[in-house]
Amino acid sequence: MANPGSGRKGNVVRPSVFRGKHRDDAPKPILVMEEVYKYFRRDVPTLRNVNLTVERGEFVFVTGPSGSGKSTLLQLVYRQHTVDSGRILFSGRDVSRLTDSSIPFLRRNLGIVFQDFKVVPHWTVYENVAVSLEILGTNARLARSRVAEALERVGLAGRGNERTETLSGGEQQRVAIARAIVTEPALLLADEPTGNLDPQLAIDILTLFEEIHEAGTTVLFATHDHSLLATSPHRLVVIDDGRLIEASQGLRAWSARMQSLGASHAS
Amino acid sequence: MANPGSGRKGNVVRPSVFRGKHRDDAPKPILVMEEVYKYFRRDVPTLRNVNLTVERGEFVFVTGPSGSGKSTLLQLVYRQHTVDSGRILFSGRDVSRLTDSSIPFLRRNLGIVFQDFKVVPHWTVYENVAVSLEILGTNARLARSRVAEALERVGLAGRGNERTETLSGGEQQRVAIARAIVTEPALLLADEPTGNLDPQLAIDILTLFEEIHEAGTTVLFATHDHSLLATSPHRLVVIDDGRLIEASQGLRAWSARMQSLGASHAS
Amino acid sequence: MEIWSALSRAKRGFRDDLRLHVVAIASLVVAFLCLGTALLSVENLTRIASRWSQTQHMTVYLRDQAKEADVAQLRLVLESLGEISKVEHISAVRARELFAEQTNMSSADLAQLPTDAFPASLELDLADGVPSARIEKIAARVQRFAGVEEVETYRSFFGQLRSLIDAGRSGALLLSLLVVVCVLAVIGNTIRLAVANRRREIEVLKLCGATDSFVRGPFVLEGVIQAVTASTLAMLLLFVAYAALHGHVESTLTALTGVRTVFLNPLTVLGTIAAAAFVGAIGSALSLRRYLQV
Amino acid sequence: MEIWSALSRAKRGFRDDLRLHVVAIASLVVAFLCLGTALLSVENLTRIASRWSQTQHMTVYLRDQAKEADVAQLRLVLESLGEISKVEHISAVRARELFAEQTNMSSADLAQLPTDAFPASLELDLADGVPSARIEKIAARVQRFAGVEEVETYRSFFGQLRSLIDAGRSGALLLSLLVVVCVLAVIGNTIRLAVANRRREIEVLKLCGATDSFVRGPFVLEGVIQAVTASTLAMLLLFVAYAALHGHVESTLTALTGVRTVFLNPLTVLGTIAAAAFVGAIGSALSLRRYLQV
Ligand SMILES: Nc1ncnc2c1ncn2[C@@H]1O[C@H](COP(=O)(O)OP(=O)(O)OP(=O)(O)O)[C@@H](O)[C@H]1O
Ligand SMILES: Nc1ncnc2c1ncn2[C@@H]1O[C@H](COP(=O)(O)OP(=O)(O)OP(=O)(O)O)[C@@H](O)[C@H]1O
Ligand SMILES: [Mg+2]
Ligand SMILES: [Mg+2]
Repeated sequence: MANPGSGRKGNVVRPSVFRGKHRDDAPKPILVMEEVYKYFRRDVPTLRNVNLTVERGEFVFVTGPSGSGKSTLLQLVYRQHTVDSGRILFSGRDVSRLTDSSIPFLRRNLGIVFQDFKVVPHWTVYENVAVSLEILGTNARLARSRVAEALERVGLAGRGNERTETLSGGEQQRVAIARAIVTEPALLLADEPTGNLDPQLAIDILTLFEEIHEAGTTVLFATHDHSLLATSPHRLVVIDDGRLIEASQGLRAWSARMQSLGASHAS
Repeated sequence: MANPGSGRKGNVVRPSVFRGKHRDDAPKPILVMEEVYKYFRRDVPTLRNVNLTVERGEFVFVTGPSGSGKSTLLQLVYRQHTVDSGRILFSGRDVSRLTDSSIPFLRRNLGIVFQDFKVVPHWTVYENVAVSLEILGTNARLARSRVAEALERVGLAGRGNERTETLSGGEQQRVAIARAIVTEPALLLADEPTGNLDPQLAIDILTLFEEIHEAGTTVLFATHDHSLLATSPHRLVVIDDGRLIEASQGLRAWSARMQSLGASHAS
Repeated sequence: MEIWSALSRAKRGFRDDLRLHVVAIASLVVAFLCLGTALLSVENLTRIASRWSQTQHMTVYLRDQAKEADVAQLRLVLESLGEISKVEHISAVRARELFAEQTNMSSADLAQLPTDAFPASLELDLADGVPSARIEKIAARVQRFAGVEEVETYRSFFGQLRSLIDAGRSGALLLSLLVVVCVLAVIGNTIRLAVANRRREIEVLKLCGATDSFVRGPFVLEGVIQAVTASTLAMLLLFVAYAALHGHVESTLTALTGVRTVFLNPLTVLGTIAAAAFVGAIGSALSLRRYLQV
Repeated sequence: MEIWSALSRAKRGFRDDLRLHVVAIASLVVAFLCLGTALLSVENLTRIASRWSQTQHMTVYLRDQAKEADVAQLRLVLESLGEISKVEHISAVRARELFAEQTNMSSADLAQLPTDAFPASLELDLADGVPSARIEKIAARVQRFAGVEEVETYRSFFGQLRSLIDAGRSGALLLSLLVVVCVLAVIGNTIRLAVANRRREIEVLKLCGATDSFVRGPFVLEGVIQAVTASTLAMLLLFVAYAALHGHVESTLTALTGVRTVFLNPLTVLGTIAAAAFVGAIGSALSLRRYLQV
């Protein structure tokens, strides 16, 4: 199951653009950012000179203070925004040079957990999760069993028929997670997926992401939650003041740095 | 400044219903819940037999697993929902027996940070914070200075003119906090106000709430964040399986209990 | 105080969704233009109806044996009546000729008709505004003169004509009503759209302790402003169109109907605008109800 | 496959906002009813116009010195022409009488008019459908006969009458156009409302990798379904109203205009419904554009 192109994806329609091209030379990284700059205001770049290479099958934490650009980084990958300079390669393809009509095919290879969930409040839980399979054209029977499985994995088994707006904050967040994982994407982008969950559930969800990672999916996990970072052995990158810092020396060194930064921030 | 009715509230219009009545006997609790039951599904109560007394000037943490009913508890106070049995007294008045037309006057005495922020995306940051003063009829000049002050306290000084939807998750959460505190309410209800903030900023916000609390405001703070609970000396109540448990024996005992509960939950 | 807040929030609403408001006003202008056209038709048809209902005619059929003197005397009497504006004598021969002209009948066929089918007659034109009761009285009196066979007052024909014009008028009225419903629907939908777009805003206001009237204020104002702007624009456009077309067709129209066309009277125009404002306000207030339950 | 998904999502859309859709369809029914009424007026006015344009008249004024024989010969010639359905001779005296009748002039005043103001004439009724070129040709030929002073073809009068009816018809057409614009506005706004209400849904679909056409599918379907339902209902209602009113006014109307009223022809009805479907689809697709930029 180490190859994300294999497995249960028989019913998943993926355009050849994003598949197979690099099957032979599997070590080619799934995501490469080269000298990425993003300006929302003319003078202050939100991201400056970001270089990041994520290999196939890696698990990368992204952290940093509020407003540092974590969400922006992920949004650049799924073309919610475009880079102002530099380039982003997904499976070797330059994301910022995709035409409008091929963006959907990029997104079908991604599983995205949005920071603000982006669930449809008046849909049922089932509909909210099934929508990403529906887009892929998965047949209804298979979709039903996979949605049920995904809901069970996030601890919402049997709640498929409730209207999503009646769920608690944490439950809605888990619906968003279920929607992202149900398609078994090649790359999972999770933006603060445990912000509304209690510590135990947060660890459960992290464990879930790790299981999915084991099965071959690459994971980019943006979070503030230091207790998650502390317990996991994964690679960690930190965004601060728009710059990306590789915390390869381990969490502790970075954490110390954070504390001092935080103290100056609070002044 | 111990009396929330005094201080800078000269411009705040508060109906006599919620003010003064108990000025003489100040020790009367600001919030009392008596045998509160709330059913969203016929068979399983979301809250069962909840009894809680919050004295004027107290700081109370509410915690519990995802979906346990923390938000529901707060929503019952500001009459988003009504109790199914039992009663809730705010300043001695039964909240569930208020007429529709007096609910606004109840809410004007509260500062509410919603779990999903409830900011208006196409308004500017300034407009989102000023709205609660506008409702109170505060004059424009005073409003400007108080909004500026509130924004500074949450670390968003000088960002009043940005459209709120362009802010990061954590920044939007801080806009919601600024809106809740700008009116200097008698009771502050904060539902997971640090879910999207980095640890340092979370502590800063907690400190802010503690300052406001010092100035005489009663605070009800629902959170998952155990690091916040660990560092604060405040009273802690736990909701689990719809029941409210007073964690008077200290955090540690409860935390141990949580761990075992969490383990069984994850099975 | 509250009105100022409502005004400034209404301004903010226009600013935030200018395009929507422009579309809304444009469609309202069209709707009001339809309404104005329908009202204009009703007004002018009413005038034609009242004019035509006054033009009346009566025929006094004479006996074959009627003496010349009797007829002359009757003529004199009739001409002396204020209600009768003109008297014409049609001989039996002329009546037969006229019938032939009207029916396009061959003279052979005509010859086969009995002679008493074409009696001589006096054709009377009645003055304007003679009530039908008076006409019946005159008819009854004339009936008693020597030489008079029968008096025809054409009640049924004029009744028919009047009912036709009435039908036209009520058609136009029905159309106006339809248009009013359409205007209501357009206003209603526009406001629903504006309200639905600002659901979040309303929710926030309510949760921060705003009263229903505080929330409603700017929406009602926006509804009124839209409706008044649109109806005023529509009335102006209608007047321009009326003035432009008027010169072209007025003379022919007057010749045919005997009535000069007029534009809507100023009271109707003002009334329409006022009604629009009212509907705009009520429509807004009603559309909000659903979202105020927070 | 995709069409089924679109259908099931459209069904979900109707389910989620049933009330909105009912309101939308209701206002569309009203709009289409207006359109149908306008079309009906245009159709019937057109028929009256074409009928009246065929009824024509010509007058041949005779010289005072015209010989009886010449006139009789001319009459014979004219009567032999297929284009002329009837010939009537009006003597100078009768012409004076007729004028007096028409103008209500006193005989004293009448006596002062010059004798040559009232020439004898032949009044010709023309058969239906004679082209005006042919009429002019006849007029030119008649002109050359002995005893003919002048030939009047009433081009200007019939021209005027036709232009009046044309004005009425183009008024009704203009109204139809207005109504079409109104219908477009109502459909447009309704769809915008539906789309704005489902902004979040569209955003989610786009972010999960749906193509624009996948997102558009159910909205276009909903637009078509609404427009077709509404226009069909409106046509049915219009027919019921027509059938109900028809009996009451038909006879008078026919007597006055010489034309039987008809309902819209089936092709027009089908065309309207098809156009509605088209507009519904295009309107939906266009309203979506703004929200597809995610
Ligand atoms: N569309 C936008 N237009 C303008 N500014 C934007 C936009 N999106 C983000 N920003 C700004 O860019 C900065 C980084 O935003 P981003 O959402 O990436 O932060 P973040 O690291 O995700 O923060 P948080 O932890 O609070 O979610 C913020 O200051 C925000 O105001
Ligand atoms: N309006 C509603 N209708 C039906 N069920 C509801 C409604 N609101 C809440 N619930 C249910 O009540 C339970 C408690 O919800 P609540 O939002 O109070 O949880 P919470 O403790 O705030 O959880 P979280 O930490 O995830 O925000 C949930 O299971 C939720 O599905
Ligand atoms: Mg973010
Ligand atoms: Mg909650």
